[in-house]
Amino acid sequence: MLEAANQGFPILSAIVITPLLAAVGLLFVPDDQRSVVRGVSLAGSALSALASAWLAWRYLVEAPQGGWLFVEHHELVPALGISYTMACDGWSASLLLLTGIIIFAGTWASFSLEERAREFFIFLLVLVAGVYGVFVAQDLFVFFLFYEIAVLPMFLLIGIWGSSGKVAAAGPFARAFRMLDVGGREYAAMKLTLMLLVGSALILASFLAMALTAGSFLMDDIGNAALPFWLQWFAFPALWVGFGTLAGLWPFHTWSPDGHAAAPTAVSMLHAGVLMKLGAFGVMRVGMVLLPDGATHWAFVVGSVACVNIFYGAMSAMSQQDLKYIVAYSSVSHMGVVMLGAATLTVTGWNGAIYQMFAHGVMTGLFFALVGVLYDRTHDRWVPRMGGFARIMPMVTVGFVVAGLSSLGMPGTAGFVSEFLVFLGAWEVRPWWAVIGVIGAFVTSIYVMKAVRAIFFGDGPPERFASLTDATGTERVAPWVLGLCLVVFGAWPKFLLDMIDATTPGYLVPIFEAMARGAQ
Amino acid sequence: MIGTLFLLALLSLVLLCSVQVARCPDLVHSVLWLAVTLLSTACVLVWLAAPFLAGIQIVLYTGGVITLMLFGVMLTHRDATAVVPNPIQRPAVALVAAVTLLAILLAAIWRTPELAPAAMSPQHEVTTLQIGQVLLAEQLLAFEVLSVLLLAAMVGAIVLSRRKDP
Amino acid sequence: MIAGDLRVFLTVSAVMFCIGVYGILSRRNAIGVLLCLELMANAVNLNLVAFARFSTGTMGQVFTLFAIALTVAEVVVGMALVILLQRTHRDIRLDVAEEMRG
Amino acid sequence: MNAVELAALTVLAPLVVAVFLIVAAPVRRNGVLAPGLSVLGSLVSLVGAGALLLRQIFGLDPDLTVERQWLVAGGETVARVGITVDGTSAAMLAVVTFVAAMVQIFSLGYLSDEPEEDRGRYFTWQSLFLFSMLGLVVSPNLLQLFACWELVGLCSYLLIGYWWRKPSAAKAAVKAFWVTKFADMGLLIGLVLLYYHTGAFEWGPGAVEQLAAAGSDPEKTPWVLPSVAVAGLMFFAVMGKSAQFPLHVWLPDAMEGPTPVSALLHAATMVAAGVYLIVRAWPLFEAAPVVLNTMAIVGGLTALLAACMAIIQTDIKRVLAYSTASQLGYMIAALGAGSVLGGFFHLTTHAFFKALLFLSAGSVIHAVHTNELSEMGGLWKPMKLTALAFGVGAAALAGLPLMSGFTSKDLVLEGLYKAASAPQPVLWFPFLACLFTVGLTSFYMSRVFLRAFFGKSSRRAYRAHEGGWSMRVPMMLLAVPAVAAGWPVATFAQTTGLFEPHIGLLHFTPVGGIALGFSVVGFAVALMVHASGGSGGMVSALSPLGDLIRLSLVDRAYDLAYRQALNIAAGVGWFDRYMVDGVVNAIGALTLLLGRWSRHLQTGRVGDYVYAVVGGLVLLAAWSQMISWVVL
Repeated sequence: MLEAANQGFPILSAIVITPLLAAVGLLFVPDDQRSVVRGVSLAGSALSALASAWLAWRYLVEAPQGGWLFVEHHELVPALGISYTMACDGWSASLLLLTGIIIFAGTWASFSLEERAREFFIFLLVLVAGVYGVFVAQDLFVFFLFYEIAVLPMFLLIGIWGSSGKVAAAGPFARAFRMLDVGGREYAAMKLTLMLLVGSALILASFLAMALTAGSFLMDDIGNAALPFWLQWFAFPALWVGFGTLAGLWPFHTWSPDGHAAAPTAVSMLHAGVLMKLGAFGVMRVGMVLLPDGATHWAFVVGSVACVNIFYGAMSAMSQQDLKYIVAYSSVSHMGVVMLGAATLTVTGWNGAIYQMFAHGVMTGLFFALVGVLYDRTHDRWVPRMGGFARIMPMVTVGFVVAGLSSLGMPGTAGFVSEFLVFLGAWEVRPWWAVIGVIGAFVTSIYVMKAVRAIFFGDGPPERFASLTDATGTERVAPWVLGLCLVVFGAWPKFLLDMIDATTPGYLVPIFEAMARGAQ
Repeated sequence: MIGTLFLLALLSLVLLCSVQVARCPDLVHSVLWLAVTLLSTACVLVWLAAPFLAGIQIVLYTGGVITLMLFGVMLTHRDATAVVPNPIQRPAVALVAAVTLLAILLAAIWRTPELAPAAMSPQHEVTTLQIGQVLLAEQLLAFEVLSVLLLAAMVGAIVLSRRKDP
Repeated sequence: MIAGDLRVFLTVSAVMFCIGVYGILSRRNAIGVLLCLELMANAVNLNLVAFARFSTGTMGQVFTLFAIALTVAEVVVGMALVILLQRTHRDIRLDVAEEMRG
Repeated sequence: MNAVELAALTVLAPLVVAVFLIVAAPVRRNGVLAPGLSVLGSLVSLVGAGALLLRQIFGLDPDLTVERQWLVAGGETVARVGITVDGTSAAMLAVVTFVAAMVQIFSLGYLSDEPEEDRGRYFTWQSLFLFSMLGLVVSPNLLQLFACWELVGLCSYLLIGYWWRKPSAAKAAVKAFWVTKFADMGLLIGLVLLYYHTGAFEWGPGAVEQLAAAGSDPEKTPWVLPSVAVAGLMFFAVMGKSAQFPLHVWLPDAMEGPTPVSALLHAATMVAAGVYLIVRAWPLFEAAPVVLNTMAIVGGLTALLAACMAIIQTDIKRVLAYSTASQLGYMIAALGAGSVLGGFFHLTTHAFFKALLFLSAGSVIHAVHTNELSEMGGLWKPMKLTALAFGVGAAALAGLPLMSGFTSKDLVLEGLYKAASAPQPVLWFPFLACLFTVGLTSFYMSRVFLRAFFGKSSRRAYRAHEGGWSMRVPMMLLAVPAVAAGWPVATFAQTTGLFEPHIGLLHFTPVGGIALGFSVVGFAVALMVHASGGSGGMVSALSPLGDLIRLSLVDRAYDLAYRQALNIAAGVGWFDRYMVDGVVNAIGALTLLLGRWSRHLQTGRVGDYVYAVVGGLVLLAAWSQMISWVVL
């Protein structure tokens, strides 16, 4: 990989730096010039999105057989084997594309923000820079750095710009609920940050153990180092839980519903759309590829918990009355599909897992964008109080149905491709995993269609909502972009799938070797 | 022999004055006892072949610090009665703590074989010239940092003790 | 010989230090506490010089010099605090100033 | 143009229209352009499909399949999409496009009173449906068929929910979606299973061999033979889509949609997709006799039960809906008995005459603004054309000689009889059920026909009149194949490659004669009932039976299942909020409590801190002393 280092323009660093530059630029814009603030942030996100689209295209053209592109390598601390190494493979390229799409749409979706818009966009752009960085960093030290950059601004974004809901204190822990003010935005922000930080601690410990044993922080070196089995035995579950917390892994998922419900629109889009993927990406790229023995040893547990995620998340979503909670729990369920695909340790399953990351990212981004429009007008998230909104908001209705169809795996949307691939992979390993996945998709169809019927169909809308309007102007951009992506990548998955598939088999080689070792 | 006796007397004086500092009921007296302690410590420093430090001790402590202390006492007790009260609380507990600490320290000092005269004997003397050279050559950075610290302390003291913002 | 025995000086320093500790624990007046703090600092200085005498190199004395300077800075800030205390509380007994309590 | 290009044109024309209408909102909201484009798209498809069929009949085109890679894994193809043209798909294309074109033209008139925007939406979905259905028909493999299968289900959902403001319509749409989606789980798992064993989604003999090999592989030790599992799972999906008992519940409710939708989706084409799936993937089903027998029994049962239900309906569309389920039962039973030609041919003829029936029912509803039979009557006078059309359709459905339904039903019954006397005694039940159902069918269709068009004129009948040309022309055009589609059965059999030597022009067998007897008896009874003052008394006498079948057994079971699922979900939600999240919050609260307690350590008194230092030093000394003891 390093042979090709530092040839040509450092496009990967450019993609990471573009949003940062925009954030720095925003520092010099007066707070009251909202149009300039919007322009600068849109420029930053659009440029990085365009660059990542260009990158994906270049990848398809230049590396149809897989491999690394755009490698950058600069030593940072040679004594410890820390370097600034960036490189792009098919997985990175597709996930960068996702990030670009989501941040582009998310910027448009937050144009209606009034309060402290400048600071909001600064944090948002910093966060996105971190996300871009994680997907291309090839050095665990830098990887972790970007990971934290991506996770931490969330606290401020939710704590300052979020919204609060109400949760009744009940059950055996009622006192704790009263004490913590469950449902408030400060609560949500705090819970999200703390849970993710505990995960980060596990990640850091495993990273250090891996890197110090291998003598280098470079992922390639660690992969080649053949870490001892006992280390892998400990490090893999630590990484799984650590990254998994961000990926909504059951039972460490409870930050997700509260956090996503409390977060402002663009933040929910980014968080559910991209950040949760960081977790799954970490489990696969670091946990499974670099710790193949640990991964094969723990694969059954990972897959079974993923099944719990799928079914449990779907059932929880079905029981919710709060619109944002429905969408948030559906994310928990769908990230279960990603983890299920990862646990299969097969080419189809992994292709499906990465594709599901993309599909779910776009789908949930669309969901949250529309919920944002809805909430912006109604200031209500309680589904039973809604009804008949299709009359006043046809565009939101169509978008919601499209997102819902993708989430329940309707052919012609990206969700079908990914879920189907995952099921194919899962059946090879354990048929009942696939069966639970299929049942989960059916339960998804129940709660999605139930919500669609309750919100948009039937009599109505209620008196106090009757004068509301459909998505207008800038609000239409995000639904259009995301909806089109869902349909295009669902009808013609080849573009993205070829890119992913170029990379997957290479990553599975160490896993297959580990399986062979384990079978002896 | 006389030298030894003189040293013993000096050390006893240091300790006695220290005791007075800690238990004297009048604050002003305490300050004065401290002055005596510092002066006699300076003498011990001379004995330990550190005449320059002894000088610093006298100029800074006995000259500067004691004056400052007295100013402090005066400023905070403007209704100047004869005695500035310096009350004592729970002396027994404090004594127990101090004696425990002392016991530990003494045990550490006297039970460490590396500190015995056989291992530790007086080395050559250090001249003021050497100190100066070290200060302005090897330790220049620390020296400068210290000067900044002193400046900061001064500014801090002024900020802290001035009256409310005009 | 007493004069040639490091442990004698260390002992004196330790006793002085513990007297300072006793003073800090028993005094209620802020200036009184400050005085005992000086006592402890002095004990430390004595300790340092004694070690310097019984070892090679100039660093021991230079270090002591720094320590004295630091002590002076501490006294200056301490006295400023005492005066501030007097101004805000009309009293410099330390148990009056309890804002730091958790 | 070669055959595949022609087929591509046929399939893609409605897609282009649909996409254009979705994207170009102003065109969609235009009351002339949107329907015009949609009809144009379906006419293009019709021309293409017609040309394809003719070329197939005259043997100008070889069977041809063109495929493109769609999904990959490890550089190898997982799934393909493409177009396959052969006699079967060409015949089905022609049927679908013809009915669709007629229905869309009919819709122009039927929906002329609707707001322009809603009409645009309607025609957009119609075009999308047509594309999906045609894509299903030309599928070269099961995966593409499944994808289109789901898409037609989606279109069905959207079109049933056309009047979404009506809660009943919204509910019916969701119900249809859920029930079919539930059944589709079977097809999805079946696909995965098929891929697991064969590495592809093909339905040819090769796949059958691989399945059989997998079944005899002792290492895999399947608890169900893979061939049986695949066919059974697929049949489960067929039961949902083709409304077989007990998954038929969504079809009657689907009548909440506009009548043309019922004609196209829920009578002629979409519900027949299940039958078409079996015809296409016949090798897979043929290899699983158990599934075939189950199919025959389920089909026979559905035919009988649905016909019983049709008798007691008072809503004209519901009668037709149950009748559709009943006729689908015939097709499934025929396929189960191994008579592919019977099932497929009945699909074809049924598409024509049932579409005709629905369109004439739509014409009636358009005229009298009600679905209730009791509010009709005496419509013969103002609506002679509609009455004739309905009569033709009813005659075909009842299986009168020379009508299309006669031939196809005869084939079905004959197939069943042959299989039962093969001997497969299990199949006597579907045969007898279907035979008896002929009588029932004749009875309820005659009842509806007589009730609606003759007898005492209702209040509404006086104001009734025929619709415009757009409603009359499609009825007339559809009536032609409804009568004549049965005649060229030999050509049909030859084109689709299902030829059996005994089939000649105007097929007639003894079984057909008996069936005709039943049919005549049914008509006679209906006439008697009508003459004795209407069927109201009979309906109310029979309705407890209907309640028993409909509410007690099936619908109530579904309601219960749904409610139970919601209850379980609520339990899971509670568990998540108050147990899983509760533990998280309890940890948080514990930390807070710990902080509250430990902050008392911070007294703010200097002395306390010095005591702490001294104490710490003591501890340290004790510890170091201990260390030295250990070391020494």
